[in-house]
Amino acid sequence: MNTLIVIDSLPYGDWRGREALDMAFSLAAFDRPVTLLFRSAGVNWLRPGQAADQLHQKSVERNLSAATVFGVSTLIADKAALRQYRLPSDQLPEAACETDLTPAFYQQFDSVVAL
Amino acid sequence: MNTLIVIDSLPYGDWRGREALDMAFSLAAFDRPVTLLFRSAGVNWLRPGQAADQLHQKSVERNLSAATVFGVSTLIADKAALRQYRLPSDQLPEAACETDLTPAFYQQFDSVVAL
Amino acid sequence: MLTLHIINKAPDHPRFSACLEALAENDALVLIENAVTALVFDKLPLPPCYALHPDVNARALSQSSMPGVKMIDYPGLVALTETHQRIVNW
Amino acid sequence: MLTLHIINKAPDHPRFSACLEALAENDALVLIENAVTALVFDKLPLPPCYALHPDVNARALSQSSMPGVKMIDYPGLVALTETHQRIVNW
Amino acid sequence: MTQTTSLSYTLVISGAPYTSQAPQSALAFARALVAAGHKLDRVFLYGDGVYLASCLTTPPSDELNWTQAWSEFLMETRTPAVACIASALRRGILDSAEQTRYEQPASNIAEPFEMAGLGDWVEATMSSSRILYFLPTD
Amino acid sequence: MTQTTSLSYTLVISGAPYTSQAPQSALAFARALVAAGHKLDRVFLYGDGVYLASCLTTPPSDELNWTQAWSEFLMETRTPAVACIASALRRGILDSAEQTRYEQPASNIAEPFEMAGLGDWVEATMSSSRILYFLPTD
Repeated sequence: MNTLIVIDSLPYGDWRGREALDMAFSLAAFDRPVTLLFRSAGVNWLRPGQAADQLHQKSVERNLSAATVFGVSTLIADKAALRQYRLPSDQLPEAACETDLTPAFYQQFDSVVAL
Repeated sequence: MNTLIVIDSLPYGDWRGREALDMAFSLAAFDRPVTLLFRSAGVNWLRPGQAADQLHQKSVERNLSAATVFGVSTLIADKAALRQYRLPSDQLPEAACETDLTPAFYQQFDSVVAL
Repeated sequence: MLTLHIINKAPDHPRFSACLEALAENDALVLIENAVTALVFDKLPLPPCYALHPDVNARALSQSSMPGVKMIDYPGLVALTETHQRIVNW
Repeated sequence: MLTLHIINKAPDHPRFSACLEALAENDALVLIENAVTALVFDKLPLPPCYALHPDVNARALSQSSMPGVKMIDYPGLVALTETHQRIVNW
Repeated sequence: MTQTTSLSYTLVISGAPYTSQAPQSALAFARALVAAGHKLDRVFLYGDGVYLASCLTTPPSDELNWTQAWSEFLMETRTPAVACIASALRRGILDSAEQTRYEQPASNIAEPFEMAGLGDWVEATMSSSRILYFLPTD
Repeated sequence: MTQTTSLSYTLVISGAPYTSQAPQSALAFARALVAAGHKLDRVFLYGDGVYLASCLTTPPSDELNWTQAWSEFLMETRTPAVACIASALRRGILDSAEQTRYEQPASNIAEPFEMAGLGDWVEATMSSSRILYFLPTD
């Protein structure tokens, strides 16, 4: 049972992505295989150098850096969205890889969850 | 002080348009001039024959028919959106007219409010 | 595995196109809530799909049905979840 | 009357294009919250505008500034509301 | 349609009553599900969905009270329903245990909703035959 | 910047704390406004914005409590703040008068927020020099 958790909203504008991340961490805590997909505007979660303290929020970049520690094995970025938001591949976190979002991509997962 | 209240979300999916309509009715109740604009997906508020009882909601079509009674003088529909949602002009309520949304259109109003 | 895709977003929402891109051959697509306005949305490459009748009726779109779109009610939606083991909500 | 337009929606939100269409010559536009990602959004015809620095910083876009985009902080936004009698929030 | 096997379902609701249609669609689906002879294992409120569990919801008398409609359905069908505790605390939905723990002046969770962690959702992903998500509109 | 004339403002908040950034942006703007010597006539919570007024909001201790931050600012600056009563009742935000009227088990409005009708907003459109809307994200 391999679950794909999708984050497709921008960081800091609302709590939706954070609550999706919590789902991923919970699956990992129970040793369930989980992959995170950053789709559409969600790729902005992967941008380096976020300074959220001025918004009095915690940095989602820091939350995300805990993903592999918590056992979320793979971070995947929507390749088309990276181009759309001008985020160069070499700026992505080490754990992240790019992919084209085809039907075959989604079919690798038993379950796909996007809030 | 002429206010334009904008409804640009679909009916029934959430309460945003209803609460915008309440603002228009309140202005009218205090004898303030108010115009309603149905923009983008909001033009779907103007479609005739809505049967919302199966959703256990009140019909926004009926709410809207009270607009002129309450003193909301003008209903305006976004012409481009009518085409985009295939809503023919002859199906619009009598009180409604179409317009192109140019900067000059908005400048007729002292205040523009969209929730 | 045959997948049932259920979408509730309006056709101009970014998730709508993401959903269409994820459809595999023989997958089923159901339009519910705001997504039923895809029945009239211009220039949308809407594949054969189902639309939830109570949502279609509320939005006065029952006259707008297109070839390839089947109307279903809630029991029909339940039936689709019986025959599809994998369900993705958009 | 000179108008200050303030938008908080992402560039792929339908309201973003509606806002751009409503801009008159000499109107001012301020990007706040999610709208600051317009600084990097591909193929957007972004006119000269202001962007709210705390929102830009949080989203790590301060290196992405474009010619024609001025960074402002909250006192700067207050100052713009002083000099513009008409304000439209998008 | 002839019912061959009965399935078990978990419904996750992550849209709020007036910001989305999620609680309404989920209730219509849940009724059809039970009518078709299936088992509704549980309802899980997450994110803004937890607002559905507020017993203080007071709509005008000519509008349906979605919290009350859900409560009645859940009690009639003896279906367990939980609100994610992390989502609920942030949004001001408390049961009496959390009220006491955080020294708050009141609790406001409607019967028969209870508080639980995301572990309940993880458990559902393993044990229910189907999980459906009723999501925000936007 | 030299301040020539002092203006009066009304801020309308129609986005909820965790569904939008509206309460946060509005507070930062309000602080800057007052620091610049302007008058904040009132804060008006509308639609999902009324969720900001819940005194039961209980975020984790390492996160800012936006309801509390707003309450403190409002009291320090003696700024009137009202929640639209129609929006609030639907969303389960009650003061003690509404609790009594509707025979509800509790009230949950945070000090110093009060309930008022849309008439207060109409009044603001006539009396404040500027009105700004802090809107939902979607």
